Amino acid sequence: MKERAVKGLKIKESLIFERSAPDRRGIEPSYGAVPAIPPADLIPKRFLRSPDDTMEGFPEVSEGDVVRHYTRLSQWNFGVDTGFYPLGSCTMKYNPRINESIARLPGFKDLHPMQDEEYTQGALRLMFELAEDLSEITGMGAMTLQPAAGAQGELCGLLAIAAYFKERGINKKRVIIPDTAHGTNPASAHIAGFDVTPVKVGPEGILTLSSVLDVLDDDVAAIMLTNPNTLGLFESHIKEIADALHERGGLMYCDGANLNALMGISRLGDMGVDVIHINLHKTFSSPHGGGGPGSGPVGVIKALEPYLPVPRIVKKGDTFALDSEYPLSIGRLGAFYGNFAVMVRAYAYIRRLGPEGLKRVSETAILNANYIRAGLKERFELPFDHVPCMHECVFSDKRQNEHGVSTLDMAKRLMDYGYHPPTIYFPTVVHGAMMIEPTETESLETLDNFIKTMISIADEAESEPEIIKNAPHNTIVGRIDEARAARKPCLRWTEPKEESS
Amino acid sequence: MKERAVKGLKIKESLIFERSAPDRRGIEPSYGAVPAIPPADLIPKRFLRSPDDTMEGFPEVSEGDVVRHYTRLSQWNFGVDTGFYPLGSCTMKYNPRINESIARLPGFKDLHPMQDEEYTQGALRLMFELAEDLSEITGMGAMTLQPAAGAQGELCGLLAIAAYFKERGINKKRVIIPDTAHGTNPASAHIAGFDVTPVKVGPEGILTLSSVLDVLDDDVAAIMLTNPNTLGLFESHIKEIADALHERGGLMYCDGANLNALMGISRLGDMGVDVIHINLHKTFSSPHGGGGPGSGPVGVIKALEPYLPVPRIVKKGDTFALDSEYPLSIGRLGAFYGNFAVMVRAYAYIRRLGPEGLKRVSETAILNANYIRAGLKERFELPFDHVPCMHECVFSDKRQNEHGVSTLDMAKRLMDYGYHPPTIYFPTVVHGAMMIEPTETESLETLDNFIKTMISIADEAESEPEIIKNAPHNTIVGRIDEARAARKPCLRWTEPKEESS
Amino acid sequence: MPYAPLTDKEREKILTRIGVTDFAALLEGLPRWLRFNGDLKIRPGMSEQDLLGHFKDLAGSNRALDSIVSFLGAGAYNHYIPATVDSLISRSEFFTSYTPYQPEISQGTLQAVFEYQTLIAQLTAMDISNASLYDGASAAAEAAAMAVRVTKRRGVLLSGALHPAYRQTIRTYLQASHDKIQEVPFCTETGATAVEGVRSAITDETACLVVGHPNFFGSIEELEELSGILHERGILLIVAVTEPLSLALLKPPGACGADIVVGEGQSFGNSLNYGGPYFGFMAIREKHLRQMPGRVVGKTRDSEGRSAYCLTFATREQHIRRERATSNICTNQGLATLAAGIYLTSLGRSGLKKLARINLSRAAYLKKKLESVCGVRPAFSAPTFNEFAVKLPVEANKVLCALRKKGFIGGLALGKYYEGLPDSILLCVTEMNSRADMDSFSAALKEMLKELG
Amino acid sequence: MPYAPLTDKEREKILTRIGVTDFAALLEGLPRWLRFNGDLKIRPGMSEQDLLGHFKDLAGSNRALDSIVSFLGAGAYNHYIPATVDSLISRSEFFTSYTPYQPEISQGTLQAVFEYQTLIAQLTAMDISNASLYDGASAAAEAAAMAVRVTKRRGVLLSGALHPAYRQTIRTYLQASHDKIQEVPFCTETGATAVEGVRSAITDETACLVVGHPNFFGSIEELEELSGILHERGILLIVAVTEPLSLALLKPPGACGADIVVGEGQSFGNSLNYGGPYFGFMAIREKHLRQMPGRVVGKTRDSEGRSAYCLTFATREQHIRRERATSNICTNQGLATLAAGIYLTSLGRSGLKKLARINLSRAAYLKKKLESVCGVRPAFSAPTFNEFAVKLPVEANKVLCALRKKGFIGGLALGKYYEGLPDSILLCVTEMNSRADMDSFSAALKEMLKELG
Ligand SMILES: Cc1ncc(COP(=O)(O)O)c(C=O)c1O
Ligand SMILES: Cc1ncc(COP(=O)(O)O)c(C=O)c1O
Repeated sequence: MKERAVKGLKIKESLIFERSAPDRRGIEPSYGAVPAIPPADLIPKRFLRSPDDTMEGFPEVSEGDVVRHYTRLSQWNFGVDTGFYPLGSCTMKYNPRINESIARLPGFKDLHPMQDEEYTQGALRLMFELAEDLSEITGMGAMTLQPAAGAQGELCGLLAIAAYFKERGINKKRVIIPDTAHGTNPASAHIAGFDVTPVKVGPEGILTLSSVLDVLDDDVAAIMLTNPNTLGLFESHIKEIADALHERGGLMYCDGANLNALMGISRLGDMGVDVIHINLHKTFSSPHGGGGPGSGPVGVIKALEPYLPVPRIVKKGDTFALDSEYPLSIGRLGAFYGNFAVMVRAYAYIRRLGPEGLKRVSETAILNANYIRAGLKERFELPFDHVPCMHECVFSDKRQNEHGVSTLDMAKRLMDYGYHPPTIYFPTVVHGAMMIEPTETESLETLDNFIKTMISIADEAESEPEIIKNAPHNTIVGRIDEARAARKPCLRWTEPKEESS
Repeated sequence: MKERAVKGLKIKESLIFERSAPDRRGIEPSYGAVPAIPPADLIPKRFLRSPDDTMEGFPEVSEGDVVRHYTRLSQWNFGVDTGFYPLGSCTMKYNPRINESIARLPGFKDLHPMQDEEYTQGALRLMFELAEDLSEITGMGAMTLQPAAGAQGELCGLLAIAAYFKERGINKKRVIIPDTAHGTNPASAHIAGFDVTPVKVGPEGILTLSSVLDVLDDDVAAIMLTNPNTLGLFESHIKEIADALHERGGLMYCDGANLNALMGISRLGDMGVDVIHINLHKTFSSPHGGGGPGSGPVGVIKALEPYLPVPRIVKKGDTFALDSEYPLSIGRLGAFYGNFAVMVRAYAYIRRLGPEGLKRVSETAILNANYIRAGLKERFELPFDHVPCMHECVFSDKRQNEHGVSTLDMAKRLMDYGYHPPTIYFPTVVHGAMMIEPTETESLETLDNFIKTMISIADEAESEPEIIKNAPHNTIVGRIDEARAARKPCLRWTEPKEESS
Repeated sequence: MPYAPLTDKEREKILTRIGVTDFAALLEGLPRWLRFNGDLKIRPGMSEQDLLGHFKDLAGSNRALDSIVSFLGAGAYNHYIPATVDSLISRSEFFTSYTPYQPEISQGTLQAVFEYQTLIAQLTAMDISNASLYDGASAAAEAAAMAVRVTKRRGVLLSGALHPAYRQTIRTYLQASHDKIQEVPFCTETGATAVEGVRSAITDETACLVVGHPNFFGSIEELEELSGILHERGILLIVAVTEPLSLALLKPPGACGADIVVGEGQSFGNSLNYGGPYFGFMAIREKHLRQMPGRVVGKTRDSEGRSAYCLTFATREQHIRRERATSNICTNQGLATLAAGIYLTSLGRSGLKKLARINLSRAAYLKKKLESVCGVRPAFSAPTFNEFAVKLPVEANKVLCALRKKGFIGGLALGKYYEGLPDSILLCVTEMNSRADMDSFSAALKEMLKELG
Repeated sequence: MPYAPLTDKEREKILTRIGVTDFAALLEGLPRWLRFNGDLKIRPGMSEQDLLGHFKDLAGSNRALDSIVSFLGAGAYNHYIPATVDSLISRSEFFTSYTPYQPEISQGTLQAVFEYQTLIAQLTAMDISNASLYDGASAAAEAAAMAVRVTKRRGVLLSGALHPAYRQTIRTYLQASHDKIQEVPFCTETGATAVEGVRSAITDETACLVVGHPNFFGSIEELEELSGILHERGILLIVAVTEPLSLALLKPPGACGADIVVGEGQSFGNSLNYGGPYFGFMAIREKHLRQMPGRVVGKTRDSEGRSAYCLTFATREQHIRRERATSNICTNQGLATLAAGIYLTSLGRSGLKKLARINLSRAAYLKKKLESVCGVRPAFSAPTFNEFAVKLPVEANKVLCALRKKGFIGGLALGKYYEGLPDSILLCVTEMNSRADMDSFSAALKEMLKELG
């Protein structure tokens, strides 16, 4: 195959505010048959904007200008449809187009969250069945779909744990979190009122029982483990750790954001996990949207079910209902029931694939990650080389450092070859980490080309490091000065100031 | 505004056939509840493909690969949404997004052309009303929507003229066509069975009565005039020409593809025109789709109505019907009723704008074209400078020729600045024609920037002609060797041959 | 004003630059008597929201196939369109671009057309395809005209079992050039073109025979036999395919001796759209390239030797050759062929073959079901793909009308097109017809026939 | 297999490269007892066509606002969405990309967010906006937590007229950190927050007051008076806007002394979607930047001095600060804010202002109409925007249920949220409610009330 990055025409675009002209009309609504009443006849003037308020330069542009503006902006972006996007831990896989059509069916899209249940049976059934399937896939006893993303799922799960102990009058203040954990884990624990006790992963990149035992005591409410973890490794001691924790009365939280490697292969609920969250916008293929929306369902063991957020979706005979009568519930996480349209996409994904399909997905995700691992480990330092790695593998920039080339440099250089860089500098336990998650939707040719490219970057690092250190060269902007953004904050356009180009 | 062309990342893509791998599955349909019957049980083997027929390398790719493939291809293209597209005579204006939503309503999209009329009243009403509105806009007595594009409209109109004479037992064999006419005009005349008599436009770029009189005789069935013509000029003598023609028993055909400048300003039907065609994919804003589909309705005076193609849409009381009982009709132009979904878009466009809106469209189209004319005529030769020009203006490359720079060079150079080139080398009456049609949907800033760019190209032609002669520089491919394509024809991929990159 | 963004102030600026005082002054260059001074009598404009509402009402007063069980085919086929198709043709770089006259910024369209040409050639087993014609019927007309040019003969034979609208369109296109068009009968037993009829219609002036395949009755034609007869006399065989999905199952026309293969491409990823836009495809033998109508994309190189694509062989076309062009076509059906390319590659070889087998199996299922209904029998004996005709014991229109009341579009009455077939209907079965639909339809038909007779 | 294209042959190749014989061998690195050996008990997979059919059935068993006259608002608003919005967010470079961690190939998302931040700041008349939070309710919770950090006080006052779900969400978020949450009553006469109640609830430990504006009853709050009282004591005023369209009409909170403005952005170009995804916006004063939760995009330069955008101030965020972050939020509602940006710019200043006035006029029309119905009277006296409460002569639920049978969703019964308001309903009127709908609704209500009492 001959896919290959080149440079071509792009058009830079001013800010939309600079495309504005006074009185230029966009899409104007009409009064229709209802007479216009001057606002001041209805609302005292002190509450109103003055009629000639220019709203600080709020734009006035034509419909065509809007379309061209955002079309051009889009053309500066890289998406999964543009090319390979091995952003570790983010599971950037193909987003099925049919799910987009389904999510836009009027029966879903135009449904108001406050409508009476008799009018929303289809939506409630969908959510109920999705929760059932997620419970089966993860092996958990109950599931809420309300969290809007993984991090809110963590908060939800941890609040449930806190509520569980509170109801029992048990005071446990600590949550143990390995150093490989995603930053949301400690942040969520903090918001949930816990103190965080970090623990180091063992020499094999996974948590050992002994290191847990070192910090485990009765004050520990939970351990938050990520499985597979952010090194792409399966936490093989999870069951022993959970057992030890349970003995001390603690609960096991598992960050299931990396579920993509496990479907039909291993179930977190079968290994002593009490609470998990999963990311529908990763494993279940709903698109990331340049930063969301996501959805972070939380599964719990039966004993924790009473604490899940309200409302819950329940089945009564043949009909479905929203039930808020859970006195022990942690309450609400948002105004309504979470990111419903993301759930629609996730459920469509599950129904399209079925059990064999989901298993094939996870198998392929693992195969592809291991192919990358095998293909690159000769040239890149692989600090934790375990067979198999799961959904991803994490390399270090140690060898390239010898030539003055860092992970950041190589990440930028990959852009020149038409690839999105991997996740970099995370997890922090690996020096200059490059976290590569190919996912299952990529073809073998793509993996081969990527491996070849990485190797040629390794060659470049030795032979012409400057080309890497000055990368990227093919993008519409060169390497960006991120430090300056914080040093000289400019977080919005303002009217009088002339923008420098 | 700071729109500006730059170079950025694009990814070259192999042919889809080269992305294929044996047994790779795309979107597979399923048998469902109906049992699969081996084809050979139903159809004699001699009629069947052999089961292991590889279909000459017909591709086998994944769904994700298809999406990435076509997404990348799209990224090598320039559209109206990408930037200014002053392609003369093509009316490349903003294509309203709402029309796309409307054309996709299931009630339109899933309607079968053979359905009984009782089920298609909405579609028939739409076509009927669209034809009514187009008749009003052009001032014609009857309208057919069947032609699939302008050229088929021409054929339709000319066949109607031929039928008209035939029924009357009159033998007229010639059609007079000015040298500025679009190539489809003579080609259509030929297919319609006429001989073409070319005639030169006068010194002002429009047809004069005297030059017509030179070639007009009783053998002339029709004159095909384009108004506004392809020089962007209004054919001011059209009425006298039509009168003279009518006196000799001939009919006046007007190519109305440039109607964009006339709506609410001038009506072809009011100036002695007997037949016109218009292009919905130009004036009425349905997108050009990289080469169609279009729609080329034909309007005629009442006397020609009996010859229009069947079926015709008729109103009987409150209901609409398709009627094929027109014994004098020229027959059918295609299997069904033309490009219905294009008509839907055109009608949505008309209904959105109403009479004032359409008039404003034409006014603005004229204003914008004259602004370009005024802005460029100091630097580019304008062989026919008439005020006003209508929808477009046509420059020559004469002055730049002095520096060895041609229209082709400048066209390619415009790409480097982020513009689609104008139509070039047409009409042929202008040396190195550059036919610029800005349309009404562009903002003043865009016009200003374009004028500035053209002027800086004129500067470059004087100061550094090489940069123009080697243009384009910013596109993913350099200047293309079109001659080679015809010299060494390669019109398809074939299996064994290895493609050179 | 929507879609014309100049503000009043900007108009002033423009008028000043042009050097006139107002718009009326600018128009003074137009003869006063040719100006339109009234108001166009069309309905007033409306907001986008109201517009959508209005068109929803219009669409709602149709009853489309999304809400009714239908067995209509006859040249337009109700197939499932994968979501990839609309999603990708909606990329505005595709749908808001013009014909790729400027290849350097149109490589996307050009490569897609090159691929489309290849796909059509692969499916038909022909050498070369053009970039599209308007629809199947006009493609058939262009093919007949091309055969006249190639053979320099003026006689065109049309199979009586060719789609009636195709026959009419060919007549419309060729009537003016005084070509001699003659119809050859079909065999009332098999429903296929009568081979003997062809043999006896042939003269020294015969340029071509046009047959449908499968033909209007769904019957599979004996292409190899026909081409043998024709080629002996230097006559071209033009095969017109209304249901191109059949190409994935049947021995391709190119392998059966066809000289030109044309057809309707709608089945490949294009919605029914009440008849259009669809697209006509045309595949030919390489030796006839210079007589081919329509655009074609070829592979070439850029200034640095990199491979690239462009429109080529334009010297056949109207914009260069004017009245001596091979056709008057200019704008073709670009986006519809793009949809076809996406459709075909989304299914891929195995998907397409399977889909064809599903259509065949389902049609066979219904055929069998209907044959078991008392009084119903197959109208013809030739093998069929997804379309077939049956003979009813009563007048077809009566039955169809009654079926409509029960919520079924039971196919097409053939009497309108063939006087001799007042009792026959043409039915089509695709993957969109479920077993349940077919079962309930045949049950309804059974009941109805009992009532009616 | 859909979405996992490796063929069996390719699997073999990969296994060989990895150096294992089969997939089972590869899994041997996982403890046997932690593997799942059964089959997942979920329903079998289906083809894309069947999938769409199935989900159409599911969607069809809802009755959505596209097919019923509804006056529901209460935090989610039925507005017309211009076609530009879905068309542009469907550009796959937008919707298939991740959070723009790598700015060089994410300038599109980054500039769009920068513009979004500006639009929110302009609408609220605040200094700075973040890139979004999950929804209005969680944004209110984050704002309260932020006020606690800024003021280093732990008392949070909630207006009783703040949306009930917002109050609940704030409690959920803050419960664990033992902040003291107290509700202040609303004035039963005006339906606005009781200013005296606020005054008397304030203590030295009060960090902030959260009010809705317009509040849950649609009442416009006396923000300036409230901020005066609060600022005297160093307390932050948090204004929560559930219907942001009001910002185009009402004096912006930033001009009324608000310290943090949060709200629900759904009204701006996002479908109702049965409750999500929507997006929470947050606008703040510059001085509080370092305490702001969520992502923010800033302008900077590239290596050659060209202006460019990137995520910035990440040191507030979880991935750097871990447990000391200003929030745990990571994935936010990017695409929903993109929709908002497209929506807002498509309407533009004048379009948005006009739309707000249309909403106001239509709501006033219905309000007046209902007041003329015997027994119905306004529940509160404060001015309102597009939402208002009325008191009925009978139990609200009974009326709403009867109205549903006549094809109307007549608003929301307030009794579920306020014991004291069993007879009141909350109605919302937007540009989606036509005069005809309102006329027939009030006629139906009139008739019904006659019947019921
Ligand atoms: C391992 C892990 N946990 C948690 C999260 C947080 O999920 P979200 O971004 O949906 O809040 C992520 C996301 O990047 C993750 O990779
Ligand atoms: C003046 C004129 N006439 C006729 C045509 C032919 O129209 P179409 O391309 O729709 O066949 C065109 C299109 O380019 C044109 O510009």
